Amino acid sequence: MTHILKAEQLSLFRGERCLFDSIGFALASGELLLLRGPNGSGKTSLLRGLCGLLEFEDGKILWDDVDISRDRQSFRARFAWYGHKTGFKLDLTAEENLAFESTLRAPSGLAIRDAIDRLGLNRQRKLPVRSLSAGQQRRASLARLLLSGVKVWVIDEPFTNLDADGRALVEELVAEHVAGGGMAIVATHHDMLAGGNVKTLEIGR
Amino acid sequence: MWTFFHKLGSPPHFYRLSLLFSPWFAIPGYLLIAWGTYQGLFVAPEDYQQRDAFRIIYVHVPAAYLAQMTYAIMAVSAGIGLIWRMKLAHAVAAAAAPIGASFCILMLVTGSIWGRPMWGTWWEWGDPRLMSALILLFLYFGLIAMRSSITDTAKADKACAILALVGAVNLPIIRFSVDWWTSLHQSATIIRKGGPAMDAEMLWPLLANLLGFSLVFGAVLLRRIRTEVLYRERRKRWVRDLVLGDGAP
Amino acid sequence: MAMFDMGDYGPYVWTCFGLGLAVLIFNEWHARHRQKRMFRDVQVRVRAKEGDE
Amino acid sequence: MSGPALPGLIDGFGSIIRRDLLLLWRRPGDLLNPLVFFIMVSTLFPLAVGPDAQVLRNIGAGVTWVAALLSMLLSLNTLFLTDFEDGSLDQLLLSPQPLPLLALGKTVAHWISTGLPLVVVSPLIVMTYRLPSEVVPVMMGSVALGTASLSLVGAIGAALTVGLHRGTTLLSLLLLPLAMPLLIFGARTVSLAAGGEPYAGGMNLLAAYLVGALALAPFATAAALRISNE
Repeated sequence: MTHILKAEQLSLFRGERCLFDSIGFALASGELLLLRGPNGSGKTSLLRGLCGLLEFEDGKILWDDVDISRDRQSFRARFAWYGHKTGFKLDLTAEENLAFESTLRAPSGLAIRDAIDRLGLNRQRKLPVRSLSAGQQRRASLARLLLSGVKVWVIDEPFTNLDADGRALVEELVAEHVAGGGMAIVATHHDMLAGGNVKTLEIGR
Repeated sequence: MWTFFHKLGSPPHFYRLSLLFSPWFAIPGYLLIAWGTYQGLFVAPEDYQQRDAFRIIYVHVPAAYLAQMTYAIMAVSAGIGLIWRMKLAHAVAAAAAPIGASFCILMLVTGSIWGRPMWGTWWEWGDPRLMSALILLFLYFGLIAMRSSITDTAKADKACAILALVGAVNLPIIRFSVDWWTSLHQSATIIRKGGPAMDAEMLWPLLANLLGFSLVFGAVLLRRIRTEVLYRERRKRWVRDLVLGDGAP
Repeated sequence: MAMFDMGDYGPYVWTCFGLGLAVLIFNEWHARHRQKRMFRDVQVRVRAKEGDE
Repeated sequence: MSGPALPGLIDGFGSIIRRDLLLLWRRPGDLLNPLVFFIMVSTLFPLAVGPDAQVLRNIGAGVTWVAALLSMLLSLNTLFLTDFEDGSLDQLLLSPQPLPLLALGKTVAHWISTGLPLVVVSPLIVMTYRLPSEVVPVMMGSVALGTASLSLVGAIGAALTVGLHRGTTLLSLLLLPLAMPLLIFGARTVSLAAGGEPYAGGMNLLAAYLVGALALAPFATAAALRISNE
């Protein structure tokens, strides 16, 4: 079944600066939203707001035309957040980190081992995250998206610290997710093509 | 009723209304204080026990009353702000804190000055009222520090609201704990401070000052709220018209 | 004079009333002061914004 | 609308405790710091007030509680800070699990890692400060109850100040007044017991405070976390 995520009239101020004012978009299952804008235009804030990590000054978000502020708790279960910070404990192994998170979320996605294999981190599986390279850490935290098996991926600058095939991997994963009837919202400067059904939202000009 | 509150909740409406009402708080307030203080100082007969020292209560009691009243106001408006997301309520809480702190200090200082001739010491650790007043002052300081250390207004509002509520829950416990503490080791015998047992010439000035202080407090609070509202609404059209028009504060 | 002396309690009593007055004045003054500053502050901000448009 | 089926609440609660304890296991230094601090502070007092046995006996209870309060306070500011810095706090806030439960979980882990060690070493004070040895159970019991409440109330402050500039100073400014009832109850209970007087009242008060804190604090902590992580 296809879902629709709508955002209407979102606006956010940080202290004096107006990051964005009354922006909106509509996104259906199987679509990818590319979020573009110069640095400091509030891309990250917008994404965090969509996940419910911060409150917008104004505007509302609708899931299948139901205002999410009615039931944030269950709405959160539909979002996976992949930001600048890995969200991993450096002293635990990637496997342990992911195992912990899968006890919080409904483990409806891939199994941990498969996800780690998929990201080509099988050899580093037993190492504490601290000893992984920045790129490997980013990869590892991608696994979170695969595990969660949630509808909407919210991804902030996925390509930083990633090498060529790392980027290719991200593109591939997103494309698969979208093709599989998921949604993805990605803030990036690069171009991404997910089977053509790509929307673009420009903010902060 | 609800619509009235809703209207009151709209900042521009509140701003206009408070401008209208402020004088009706300030003028009678100051008059009452003037009368009460004069009566208290020169007319009221001296207390049979504390002699003339009892006259301090005409400052001390209103200060004590307001110091606690302000915290109550703050906690309630903080709750309203959190639950109904009413911006104005947060503005009230923000405006109230410094005033409350000032009265709390006044209450402590006058209390300890009163204690000097009564107990022969500036500070009686054994007196539960002084102790819980001191802790109340600490709570005020905490709130003010909290607000000043968060730059984003909306965030500071919510954080301070939570802190104010936590403090409100703790205040009775603190009060109780201090009482319990002093009840266990023999505290200095506290001479009764006024109370309903006073005769009329003593009581009326006190009531006058209580009311007067409260009214003046109301006026100052309204002014501070207006200041807060002005800042919080600075992007809105009505503020723009206000500041560009002749409307001086 | 006895009225101000108050049987040796004078100093205490008068300091208390003095402090009370001081606090009242301070509150009034500080509120007005902040209000004036804020008003000018907002004025400047608004003017600046008008300038942009 | 209903999200996908959740794992049981207890799973989330238990797993966050397990994670934090595992982290502690990986770097046991964090376990030692508050402990060492506690012992150091309690050795400062005899140096300051002199070795007179009578004096020490009188201040023993107070010293224990001041030291315990301070060392809890020091450990509290890191309670959510690391999660905030490495971004795992984001993931906690986004998890469909009820946040108060997770906050409670972290608080429990914090108590196990800081409060419990203090309980274990508190008899040292009884011995070194010449308190009658019958006091030991009272001392341990009161410290256990008190530090647990401190963890709960402290978590609120830690959540409010996480990621704030100069958070530690602010944290102590916020928490010390709130902690005073515990200080009073705890110290008074111990010194009553030391004086051979009935102390049950104090214990009950400590227990009552703990129950109240258990019921309310996690919700305040959760709300504070959402705000400070914006």
